[in-house]
Amino acid sequence: MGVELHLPLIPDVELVAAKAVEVVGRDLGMTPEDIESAAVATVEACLNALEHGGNSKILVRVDVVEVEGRRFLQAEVEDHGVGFDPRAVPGAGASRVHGCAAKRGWGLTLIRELMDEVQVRSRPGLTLVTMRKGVGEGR
Amino acid sequence: MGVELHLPLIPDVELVAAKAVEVVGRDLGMTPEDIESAAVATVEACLNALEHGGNSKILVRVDVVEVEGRRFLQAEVEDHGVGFDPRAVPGAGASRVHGCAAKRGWGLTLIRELMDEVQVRSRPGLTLVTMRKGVGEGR
Amino acid sequence: MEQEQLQVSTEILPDGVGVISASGYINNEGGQAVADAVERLLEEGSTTLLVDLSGTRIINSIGISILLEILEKLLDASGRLAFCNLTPTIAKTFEIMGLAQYAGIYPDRETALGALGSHGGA
Amino acid sequence: MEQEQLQVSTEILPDGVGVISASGYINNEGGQAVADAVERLLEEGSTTLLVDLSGTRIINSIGISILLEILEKLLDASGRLAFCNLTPTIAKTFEIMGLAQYAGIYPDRETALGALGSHGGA
Ligand SMILES: Nc1ncnc2c1ncn2[C@@H]1O[C@H](COP(=O)(O)OP(=O)(O)O)[C@@H](O)[C@H]1O
Ligand SMILES: Nc1ncnc2c1ncn2[C@@H]1O[C@H](COP(=O)(O)OP(=O)(O)O)[C@@H](O)[C@H]1O
Repeated sequence: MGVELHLPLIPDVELVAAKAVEVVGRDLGMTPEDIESAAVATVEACLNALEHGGNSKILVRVDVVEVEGRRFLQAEVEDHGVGFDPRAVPGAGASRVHGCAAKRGWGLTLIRELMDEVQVRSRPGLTLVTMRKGVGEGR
Repeated sequence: MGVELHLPLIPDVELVAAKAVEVVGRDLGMTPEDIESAAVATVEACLNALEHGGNSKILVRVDVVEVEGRRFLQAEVEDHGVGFDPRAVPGAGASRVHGCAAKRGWGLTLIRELMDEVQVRSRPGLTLVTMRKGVGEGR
Repeated sequence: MEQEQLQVSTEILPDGVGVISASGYINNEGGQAVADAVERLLEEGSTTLLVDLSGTRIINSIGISILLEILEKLLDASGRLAFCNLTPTIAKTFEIMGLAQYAGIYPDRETALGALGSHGGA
Repeated sequence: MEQEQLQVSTEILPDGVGVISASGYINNEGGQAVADAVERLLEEGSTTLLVDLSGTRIINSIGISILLEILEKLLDASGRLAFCNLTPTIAKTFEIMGLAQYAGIYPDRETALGALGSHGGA
């Protein structure tokens, strides 16, 4: 019985997904910090999906799942764009402000750092990012 | 290309719909006041749908529509509960604080006052509230 | 983010006026939190009360109904209630629901306190 | 409601430190608004700057990238940049993205101003 959102490409529409994460997270009794981390990660996944998803709406699902006896808030972001090879994306390394600073390319890195479990599946026409944040545990 | 939300009955989930109205209204260049009015009306419609919608999710769509050359933000809230006869609902009259004050029953009245056009269609299994707020006009 | 979670704080001014600042979503819980603050101030002897809603952008009819109930209770105790810093939409909702008939609505805190004081404070 | 729309205000303290208060969503526009404020203060001769993010709960990597760019520009002008009142998640994001390596991160405004002052102000 989660929340399901179909979002078109309009400015700040990712905030609707952030609000859904917040509402579900609060209902689960998560800490404000964990809720915020999950919201920021979800925002990043939405921005990628909106940027690369072509003209079709993106789909966001926010649910509670139980995996091996542990409860997670799960956010899934799905787009129907060209897709990509997640293994071919270089992790954004230590940032260097001077010289060749990595100014972009932080989305997936942030998602992995802010969430507990992340899975990226992608092929042409279907990219699905599944992110989980444990309920009732600090990081 | 509007926003579509499927919302389960969890506390404050109506805020996700309010955020969708806010994002779409801002994209349309509506005034903060008109956006807020549309958001509060949408919240009321969601609360009714969540309260009377049985166990199934409610559906919220936020779109831009053009009617007779005029643009509107349109919010639709749909539930699949028992339904009701909208004409049989007495308009909440002038509130009387002492005596038989109307403490509840304000939802539909507020929706009608805050939006420019409201249509309520209901039969067992399908209630659809369609609300429109003009773009680019104060009230 | 968490900005819609209601936050309520209270103080009693030197002239006895009780001020309740509430920001966030005034739903049933939010309305109840304001009502609880009113009760506390009443118990402390403050019967002239001002609710400052700066920071509140979104409300629902259930929350406002709870404010109507507490207003009734306050009037029964010969008290007075005023509101300030309402958004236009919230002010309109207060009008529609009749709250504005029994409680003063002022643009800001200074105006409200001036009006409450000049008509006899606590 | 509108609480996520970025609001930026600036002031220059008597000792020359420029303070930028930003609340709302730091996306590309929000990051640009902060960057513009930094530029304005630089032009006014303030090279020691503090960005106070109380009221900001949500950010994105594009907005933070813009802050990284402006930081680079400020360092080139031999200036200094500090941040205060970050939520834990925003602080963590600043760490990950390397902003924390080049800018001081302080819990609140007092601590930040103390640290900036003691290492030489404007
Ligand atoms: N949903 C997606 N569809 C297609 N390509 C994607 C998607 N998400 C990420 N990518 C690819 O992975 C790269 C890195 O993404 P990310 O780490 O989020 O950084 P950024 O989007 O800031 O460049 C992107 O530049 C893009 O090429
Ligand atoms: N979505 C709905 N499904 C079924 N009945 C509804 C629905 N919306 C409203 N109603 C009926 O109309 C009545 C009046 O609704 P409303 O004006 O919103 O006031 P309230 O919900 O506060 O009682 C409700 O009490 C309910 O009986």
